[in-house]
Amino acid sequence: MKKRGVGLANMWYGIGNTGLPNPASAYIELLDDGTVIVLTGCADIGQGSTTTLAQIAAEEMGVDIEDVRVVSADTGITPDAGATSASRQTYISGNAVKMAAKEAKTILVETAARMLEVDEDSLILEDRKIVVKNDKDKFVKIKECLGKCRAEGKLTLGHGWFNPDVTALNPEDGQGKPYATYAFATQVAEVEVNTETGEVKVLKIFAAHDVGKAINPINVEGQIEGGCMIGVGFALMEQVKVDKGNIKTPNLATYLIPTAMDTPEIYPIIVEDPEVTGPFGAKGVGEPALIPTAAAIVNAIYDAVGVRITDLPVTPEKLLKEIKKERN
Amino acid sequence: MNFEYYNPKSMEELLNVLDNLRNYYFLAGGTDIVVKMKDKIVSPQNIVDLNDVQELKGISSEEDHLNIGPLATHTEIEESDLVKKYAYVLAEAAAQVGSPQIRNIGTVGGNIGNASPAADTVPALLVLDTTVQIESKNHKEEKNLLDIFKGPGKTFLTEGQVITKLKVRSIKEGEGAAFVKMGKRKALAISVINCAVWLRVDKDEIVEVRIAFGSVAPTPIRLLEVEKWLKGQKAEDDVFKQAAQMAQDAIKPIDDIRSTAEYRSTTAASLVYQGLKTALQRAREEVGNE
Amino acid sequence: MNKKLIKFTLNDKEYKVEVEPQVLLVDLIREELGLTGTKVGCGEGECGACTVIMDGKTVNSCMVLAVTVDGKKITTIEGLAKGEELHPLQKSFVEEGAVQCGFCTPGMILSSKALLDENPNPTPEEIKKGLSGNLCRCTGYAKIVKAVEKASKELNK
Amino acid sequence: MSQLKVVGQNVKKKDVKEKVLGTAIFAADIKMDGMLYGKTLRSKVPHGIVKKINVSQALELPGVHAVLTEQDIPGVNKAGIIVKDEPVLVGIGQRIRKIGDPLAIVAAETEEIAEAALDLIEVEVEELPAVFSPLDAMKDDAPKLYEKGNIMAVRRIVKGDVAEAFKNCDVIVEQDYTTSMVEHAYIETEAGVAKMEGDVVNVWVCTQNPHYDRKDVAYNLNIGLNQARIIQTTTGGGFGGKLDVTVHVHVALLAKATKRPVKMVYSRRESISNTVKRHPFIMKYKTGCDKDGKLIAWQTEIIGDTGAYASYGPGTLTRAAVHATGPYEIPNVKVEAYTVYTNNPQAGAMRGFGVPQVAFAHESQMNLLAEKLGISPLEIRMKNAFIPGSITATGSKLEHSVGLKSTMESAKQAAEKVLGDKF
Repeated sequence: MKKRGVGLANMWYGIGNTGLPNPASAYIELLDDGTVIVLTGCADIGQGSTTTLAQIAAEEMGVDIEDVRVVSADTGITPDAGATSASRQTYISGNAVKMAAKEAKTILVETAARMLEVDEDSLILEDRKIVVKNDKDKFVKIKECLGKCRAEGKLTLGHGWFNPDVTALNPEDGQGKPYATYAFATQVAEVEVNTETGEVKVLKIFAAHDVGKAINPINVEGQIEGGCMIGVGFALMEQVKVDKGNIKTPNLATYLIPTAMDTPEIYPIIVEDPEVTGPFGAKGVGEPALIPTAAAIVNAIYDAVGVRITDLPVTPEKLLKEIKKERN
Repeated sequence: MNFEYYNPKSMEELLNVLDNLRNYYFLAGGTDIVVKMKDKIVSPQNIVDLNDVQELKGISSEEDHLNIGPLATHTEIEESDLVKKYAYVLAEAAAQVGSPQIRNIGTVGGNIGNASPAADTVPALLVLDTTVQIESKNHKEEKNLLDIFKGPGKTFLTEGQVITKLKVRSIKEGEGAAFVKMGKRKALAISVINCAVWLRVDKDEIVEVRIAFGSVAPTPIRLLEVEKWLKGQKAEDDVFKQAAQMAQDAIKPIDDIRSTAEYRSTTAASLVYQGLKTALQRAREEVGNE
Repeated sequence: MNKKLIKFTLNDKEYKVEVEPQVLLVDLIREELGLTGTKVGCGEGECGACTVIMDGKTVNSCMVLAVTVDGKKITTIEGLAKGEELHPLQKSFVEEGAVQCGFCTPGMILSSKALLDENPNPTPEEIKKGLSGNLCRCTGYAKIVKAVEKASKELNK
Repeated sequence: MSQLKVVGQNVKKKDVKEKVLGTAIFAADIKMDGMLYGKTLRSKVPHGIVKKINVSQALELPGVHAVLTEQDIPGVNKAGIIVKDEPVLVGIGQRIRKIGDPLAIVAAETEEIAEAALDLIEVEVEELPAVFSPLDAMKDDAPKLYEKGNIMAVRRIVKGDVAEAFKNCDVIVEQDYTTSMVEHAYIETEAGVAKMEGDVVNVWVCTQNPHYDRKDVAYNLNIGLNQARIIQTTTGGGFGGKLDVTVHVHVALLAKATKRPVKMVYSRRESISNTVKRHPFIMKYKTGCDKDGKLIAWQTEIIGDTGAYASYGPGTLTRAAVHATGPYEIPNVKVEAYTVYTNNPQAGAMRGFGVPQVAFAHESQMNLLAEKLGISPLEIRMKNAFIPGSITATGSKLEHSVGLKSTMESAKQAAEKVLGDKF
């Protein structure tokens, strides 16, 4: 017989290393033609940090995304941005890039203010222009302004670094401020359990994540969907089997991860509760995406068949045994 | 990997090559042998590539059976109109093998030759009472498929012999069949246990039945005792449940990396029950409705 | 070693090469011919990163001996775009966010292409089945399935 | 604030075109003139002392350009993210702590020759008793992997008085939980190429942290940090598994020794067998609340098997401890988290970093409590959820951006739209 159930789980996740300094830095250069180079140590491993950082730079500099080139993760060229881990790069490197951009544009704004004969405070950068906030017809193109800067012998460079505001944890009682900000999430899973075989099929996952601000919504969704599937694997099938220190599952035929056919329908939901210290309000999403998934699935299995598994993964063998016990 | 490579272009050439060669492995789809060579599980001196021997290919029908070339790929079987009509249980099993890429080159003959206890197509072939034609240079014989498996990875075929044809009994009116598989995930999964069922009914009576299992013994097996008991019984739920229990008692599976003996025993009953039910339902439909 | 001369078509170009019989198709493509878009993720036919299309069907090139492709037609990821213009599948993978690390991407796109060539209007379930031999650890597959749906619409226009 | 123009947009990934064209260069795709191929000889025993390593036969094999052992390392012969406890190569007289510990590295003209050379290296190891369960490893009489013992680190978090508080609870649930060891299974295995340029060693490698790798390469080669250049290649997934050094120092040593570019690509088996994993956890949970479902006391003990070397172990267990209570405000909390060495494969960082394990436990506890109270799982969470102003177990005040109630509402609404009323 097939029985369905629904389960819910929450999570929280501190962004950045726990109670440790973990700074990141970045350089920015605004070139003569109005294009931008960002130098950052931040390693993009597919999650899309290069793109996110480019968006932050473009927004801050008032240029188009196409105008920004990010050179990343080369210790011969780029400054240290720390690890791509702890869901920290959007928040920490994002802030570093934003600060670098801010510094690079100060010369520009100062020059433009003189060109337009207005206060520096009245200017904003957008659409490759330096614009008077309350009178958008009044502007100077960034490229023209750069010409003026160069004529005056001024370069437009910026450096930024950011270290989250944390304190070390007291070794005795663990008290302290381990993170500057936290991501939060709730996931709901619907499962179908075959009570004759113990097989679990995850049908749907509703994954709501508070990311502060989604710099790139489609990439945030991608993180959520991918995370959920690592969570499904963690919940139902993944297990490195070790016998006396020897791994018995050394290939992808014995260590199984979910295939396309194992995927449920995933509904990523972006919640934006802005983080005031984050770049444009952003926090992080990489790791949070998978954290509540297994718990939601286990709770859904309980809802379906009244059996609570406390040892992951929930293999059909394990579940069927418990279902039978429950029956007797 | 270090071997001599032979690719005969005809059956005659193939049989000549085999007649003179020792310590060789066949190359059909290669999905098994190439990996085994890479991992140094086997190190053959010679590889005989069968892919250019046209006589080993193709699917055709005769009055009461299909002739399937051992080099037919799982995809060809899955998509063949003849198989879908007269041996649909085999098409279902072939569709469950590995992944599209593996089905595209992996062959039914290879699936037999590897003698994997977990092969998906074999139980389906067994319940369709498949006969294999085996040839060597001066000899040709036919054997029931069940009689060629010796143990895990081993067949009774000797050097010089090659499977040249599968004769697969067609499913006729009043007959139905089903294939059920348990894997650890929905694709790219080697069977934890698989089961094929075929039966013929006359009104409410089971006239004939065949049940085969994979992954519960050193070779794919038939449940001859259970089949015997079922013969003449009424085709109804209670009987199927009893048969399922008998099947569970009849098999002696083991623990391995994929699952436990206990789990295989328990689910065997469920598979047989499910298989019988589905097969019956299909027997009562018209042939070719699948 | 007894090298064998093989002739085959790769991305619409004729090739004649001498190969030792133990050379794998993936090594021929990557090492000898320098087309590194075809990836090796497991070497055992489990991940699909090395997928190429051979005579219209996808195969894991890590399990195919190069010597056996004599007379066959092979397509790798490098054979899809026409100059600067991306294939509709490549375009939809870009637009739908179906690419993260990119390592499975060439194989995914080729499996998608073979699927759409045979079945121009697949359902999401058929797409999942068509891609079931290609593992992806980053995306959770959702956006990949969407990208294939989108390309199918584009190709049917 | 003016309207955002680029932030918040579905901008196409900067590197995506190369990836769909197949022209993105991953480390394994790199080919250089004169490039050699590296392979690693590894321990087959989980615990022992190396007595002998004889490389002379391997060196004589035609096509072999270098066979290096611990004696050939000019620098510290140490790696490790948090604690430098991991040998780059285990030398004679030194200790093997897991199956797969590297003993020698070879550079040769082809991968096949390099592999053949590995077979020619003679190794003798005196085996030592080994320990594979963290619970056993914590016992006084367990075989010790390190002089200071097998308990690598203990993290304690104490808020209020749990012992006293449990007396006042109306409902208490106690339950143990365990989780499995998990593999990252990125589709790209570890790979890198090193090449000397003047006195600088360049290493092209898939990595999550080039600046960290630089230190391990420089300190082991005994060169300045400015002489080690790490260039991240397009990286085929990481999930925490590409934070530790794998091929990095080995290719750099071989490139320096041979004065030729050297490439190493791990096979899938080598990758799964030898790189870090998600920590398997053993967790004890005791949770109590009042009759309204308000959490009063929370006690958790976590034991994480970090295997032979620390990697990110202490960081993982610290994070797990901090997150052990879930996103709920509780006046009385006691958490103890142990990072324990065993002769198992080493565990390190993996996406979630100890939190997926504790989330499984704390979210099971919440449901158990709700059931005992006869309220819904959502209700008990709503009652205890962090809000702005909440104080965590480490005593920090959450000031802003605490969207938990919103995520609960949003998930509920989305699920109800599809599934109907389930809450």
